[in-house]
Amino acid sequence: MVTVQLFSSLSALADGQREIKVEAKTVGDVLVALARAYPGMAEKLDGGVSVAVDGRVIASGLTEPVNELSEVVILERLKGG
Amino acid sequence: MQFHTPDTFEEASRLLAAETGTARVLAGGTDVLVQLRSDIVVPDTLVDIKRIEGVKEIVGENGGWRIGAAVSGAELSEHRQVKAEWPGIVEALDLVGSTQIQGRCTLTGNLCNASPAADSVPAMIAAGATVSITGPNGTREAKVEDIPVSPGKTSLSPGEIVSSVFLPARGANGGDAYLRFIPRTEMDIAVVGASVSMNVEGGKVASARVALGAVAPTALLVEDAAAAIIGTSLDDDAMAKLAAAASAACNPISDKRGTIEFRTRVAGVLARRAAKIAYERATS
Amino acid sequence: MIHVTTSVNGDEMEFVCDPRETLLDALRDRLQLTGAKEGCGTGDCGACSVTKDGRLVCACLVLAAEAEGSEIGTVEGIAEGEDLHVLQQKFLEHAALQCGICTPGILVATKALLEKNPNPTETEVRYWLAGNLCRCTGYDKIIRAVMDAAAEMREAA
Amino acid sequence: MAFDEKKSTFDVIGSRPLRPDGLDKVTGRAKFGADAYAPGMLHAAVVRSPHAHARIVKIDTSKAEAMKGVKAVVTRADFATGLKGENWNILENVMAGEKALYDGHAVAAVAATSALAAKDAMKAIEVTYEVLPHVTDVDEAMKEGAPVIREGAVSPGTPEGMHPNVVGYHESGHGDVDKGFAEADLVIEDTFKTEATHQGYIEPHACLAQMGNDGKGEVWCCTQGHFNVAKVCAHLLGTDASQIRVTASEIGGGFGGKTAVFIEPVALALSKKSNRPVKLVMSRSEVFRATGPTSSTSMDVKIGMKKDGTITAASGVFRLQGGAFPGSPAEFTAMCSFAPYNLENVKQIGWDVMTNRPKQAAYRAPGSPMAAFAVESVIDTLCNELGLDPLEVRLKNCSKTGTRANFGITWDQIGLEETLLQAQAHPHYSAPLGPNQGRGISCGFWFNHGGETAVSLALSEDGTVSVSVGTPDIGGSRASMGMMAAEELGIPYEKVRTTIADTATLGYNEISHGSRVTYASGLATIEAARDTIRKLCKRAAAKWGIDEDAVIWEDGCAKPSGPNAGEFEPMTLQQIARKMGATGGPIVGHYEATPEGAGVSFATHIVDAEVDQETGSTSITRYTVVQDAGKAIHPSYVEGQFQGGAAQGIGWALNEEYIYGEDGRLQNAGFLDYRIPVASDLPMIDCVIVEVPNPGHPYGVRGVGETSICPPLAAIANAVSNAVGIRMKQLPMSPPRILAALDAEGK
Repeated sequence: MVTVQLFSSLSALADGQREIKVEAKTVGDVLVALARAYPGMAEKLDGGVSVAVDGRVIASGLTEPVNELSEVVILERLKGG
Repeated sequence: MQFHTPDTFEEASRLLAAETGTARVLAGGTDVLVQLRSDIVVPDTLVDIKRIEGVKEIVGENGGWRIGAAVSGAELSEHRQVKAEWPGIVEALDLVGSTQIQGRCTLTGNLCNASPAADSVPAMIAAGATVSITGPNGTREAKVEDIPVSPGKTSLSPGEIVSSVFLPARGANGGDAYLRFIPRTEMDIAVVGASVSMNVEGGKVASARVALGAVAPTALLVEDAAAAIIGTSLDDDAMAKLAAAASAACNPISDKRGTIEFRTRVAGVLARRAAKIAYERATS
Repeated sequence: MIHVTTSVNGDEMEFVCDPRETLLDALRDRLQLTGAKEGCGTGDCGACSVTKDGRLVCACLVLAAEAEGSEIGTVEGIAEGEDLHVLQQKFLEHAALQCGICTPGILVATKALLEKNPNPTETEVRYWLAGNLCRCTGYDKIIRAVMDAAAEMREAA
Repeated sequence: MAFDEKKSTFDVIGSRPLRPDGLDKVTGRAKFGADAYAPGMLHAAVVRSPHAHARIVKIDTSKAEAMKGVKAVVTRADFATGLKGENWNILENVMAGEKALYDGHAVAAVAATSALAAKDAMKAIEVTYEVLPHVTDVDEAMKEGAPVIREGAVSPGTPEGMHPNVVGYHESGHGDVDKGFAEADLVIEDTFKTEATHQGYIEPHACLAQMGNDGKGEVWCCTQGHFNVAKVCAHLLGTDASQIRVTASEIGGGFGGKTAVFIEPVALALSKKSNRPVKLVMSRSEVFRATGPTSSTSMDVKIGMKKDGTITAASGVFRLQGGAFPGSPAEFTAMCSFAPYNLENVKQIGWDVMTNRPKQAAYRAPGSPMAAFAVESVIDTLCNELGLDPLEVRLKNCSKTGTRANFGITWDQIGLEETLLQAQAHPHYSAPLGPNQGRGISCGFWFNHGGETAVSLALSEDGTVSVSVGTPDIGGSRASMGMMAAEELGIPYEKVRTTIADTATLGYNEISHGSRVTYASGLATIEAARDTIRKLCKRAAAKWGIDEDAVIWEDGCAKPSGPNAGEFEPMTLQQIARKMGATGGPIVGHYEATPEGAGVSFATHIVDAEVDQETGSTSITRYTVVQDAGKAIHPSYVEGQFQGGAAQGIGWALNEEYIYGEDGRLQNAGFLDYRIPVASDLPMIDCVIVEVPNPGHPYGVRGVGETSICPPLAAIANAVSNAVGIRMKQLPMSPPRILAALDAEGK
């Protein structure tokens, strides 16, 4: 299981939980698992989020591997100027 | 829009008088073109006066200087004698816009655009400058301070056109200065402008004129401010009275460039600073 | 429409224009000289800087009709054939441009400065160029390029 | 692709060659957005709302359509229907639907045979409005009873019971801030406000577009992301992205503002209707009124500190208005706020709020500079009150490799501490100050970004190389790409030409944003070069009759990889290229991926300001930027980014602001009264390039474009506050505001 940290507006859609454990081998798996467990999150996840894995911010890639030791943090979708 | 390039002021005057819609005079165009392109004023008739003989000339007259209506800021700055005698006026016009604007802008245009914030107008008023006007009924002279009547409006009648500015004889031990406040170091419209011109005798101010810009609907000649320094050597007390008189004369608005409080306060500061420079120029 | 005959970078040119058109409009749309840029149209940015009869002006604040009988100088006339002007070379060497939109105006303006004052101080350069906005560079490398070009031109003179 | 430990010495990287587009740009030949012309071309003009908020009752185009030279008029009815989400937002912004949502909102557009004819026709289009109440201030817009911009725009997860203008919420942090504040010797809490600023690029938006009724279109435009333009235009016009080919012109500045799409769909719609090419160029006032400024903000920050300078807790609430649409960077403001600090107890909240202003667009590290202003001001107040050196305090508390960030992640290799140490060692930090002068410092942070990237690299027979990238060059990136290709291939920089490819000739590239270009397109260029090298080695192996694994690439030559591989004369790139037609055909290397290793970037700035206490006028007398670039590819362009960010920050701090009247109309839509710094306003800007490699790039490159604007607002506010002895809590610190603050304190 991978522990995923959520930011607030996502956690509001996950019954207020700030950390959720999901089965996942990649960043893509994490997002699919979250949307399956909490369908209310799907729209927000579809709209775009970024995932930080062990301190690296994965802006959009779904193939980045994760494991049970990974630090996985969901962030708002990154963009810049 | 009709575009004309008359050869004489009389012809220019006739063209302007004949227009029943909106007519404008084009000299440097640095206000006229901005207004045209921003759809603020799209004239039906535009009269370019630059082909009139003498409009680009600076001529000595009765100890003073007659400056043609199309003399640009850059040309005025390059005139050593005018700059030596009336540095405040030359610097005031030089503050208008960028180097590029200097290549085109004129004292006459700055006056006739009738902006309360026009930099050269307080300086001309402090100097006691006059203008020559050609109109349907011939020519006349007028004081600079009598030309603007409200923002964007002048006392010129339809068909009247300013042909030149006359700067009077400087007199012995004279000096002038103009200072303005802007948020940046360049390129802004004055938030406050202050000009002081004086003649000094025996270390004391013998005569003086103080004028302010951007603090009322038109540039102001502030006689109380001048009275505060006449007869003094600009001691602290006189300077405080000058600043107070200048601030008291203000009747500004709050807008995107400054507040009433700011303009009122800084008018006094700048009047003081300008007086000091004018005094140094008069006595050096 | 008004018929205008003028000289641009030493070449005689003619065009017809609406009386409302500016010199900048005519240079760009009538003569296809697009080196001068329109950044503001109100004389505040200097991107359209050209010389008119030797004077630095904003082409956006000159009517096209006023060009009749004038001599206009634009950025396209600064290099001589394939030889760059010292200023152009120094702007490249000092990386004095990022996006390059202000560069034509700044080159025309600084060339006019150095013709008038071959040995300007940094402050003089900064005030001369105050009407040429650059949003990319913070002006640092532009000022260095101008000072370096001025020094080299003085040595060559 | 990870940092390449073996690559420690460079031949080309770190040198300062001339940029490939330089000659065109100093001779006036370079073609920017407005410099394109097409036979039969029409000119377009856009009708814009003069009201901040109004129902569009009727648009009568009949008079305009009857005018000489008018060929097409379009309104919202000429665009796609049924769009959702951000596509709907973009369309609504490009062309108003039922309501005009801000002063300057596009309502209709016309194309005619000349620019003047188009302008005259534009004025003849009669729009009937029903004026509605408006709101432009972020705090006012959140209040009960504030005019509702639009119902139903609220993002999922936003707390209930808020005003419908409150459309997004972010909260993150860790620890227990109440416990932390209780442990502090001094807690300071303050409220700060910043005004909206504009990116202020000198080139107005411009495009030339052509589209037929077969749905095929061509667009030439100045944009930071031409692939995105194609995608958005396809959505808004109801056609396919691949049918619209977009070519990026030279771009006259963007800074985030040209990541958004405004005029291209309008020009295409007019072209489709008139069956003629249409050129659409914004005026400067249109740029200010209708393209993206930043958000304005209202922020509360509370920080607790011990007497020794240890920060015990920090919390912040950041309210951002993003104009008439959701999407202000409130979450970035929140996340960036305390990023420079290693905090046990931290909590940050961001609110996204709609107002009757233009849709905000990204501006260089969107959201971060404002956060730094609030946070670093409070830290400075704490330092002053506790008598501590502000740089020592920052060193004591700074984020380091392996510490936990305020928004949850554990920092990978970062260089904040190095920037602080180098700032401390810089002569500027210890130089004496003159009368009426103050010194300020600040740290700043930006994430940086990777994103979808495709690069192709083709060899010519003469051994030269053409690199095609898909990220518009907004600050000299073609030079950097050329340098990276030359470095890898072992050939001179002059033998590489880098071009920005159009959307039909390269895979999808994300916008040039997020400081991603030198990182992501650079990485892709390196990978494309390595792909090319593999192909070159294969050709050499075939000629030598050895295994391709036995060939290595060194010093621009294929060589046998050791004595076991056999004895062969090395073959240069040129030698292989000359025969490539006969040895297997053209050699092209390429790379398509989404690089995800964009390393974050930190900076520390030092600034001296002098304040005229009689007029409130501030001048910046000295400025030093210290920033971590990871690895500087072309140091001149790295310095250029540092200097440009600092200069924009100076403008933001001192004079730039959107000024709205009571009527909700923008009062300063021009460079006269929107006061960006001019040459005489600024000092030289010293740069110190720190190089702590980014583990996610083969050379260690970090994006540098955005972080440079994060510290200046705060550093200048600290300098001014120290100069006048009063904490300045509102930007810009314009002279009337400084004089009023001095008055209020009786100074």
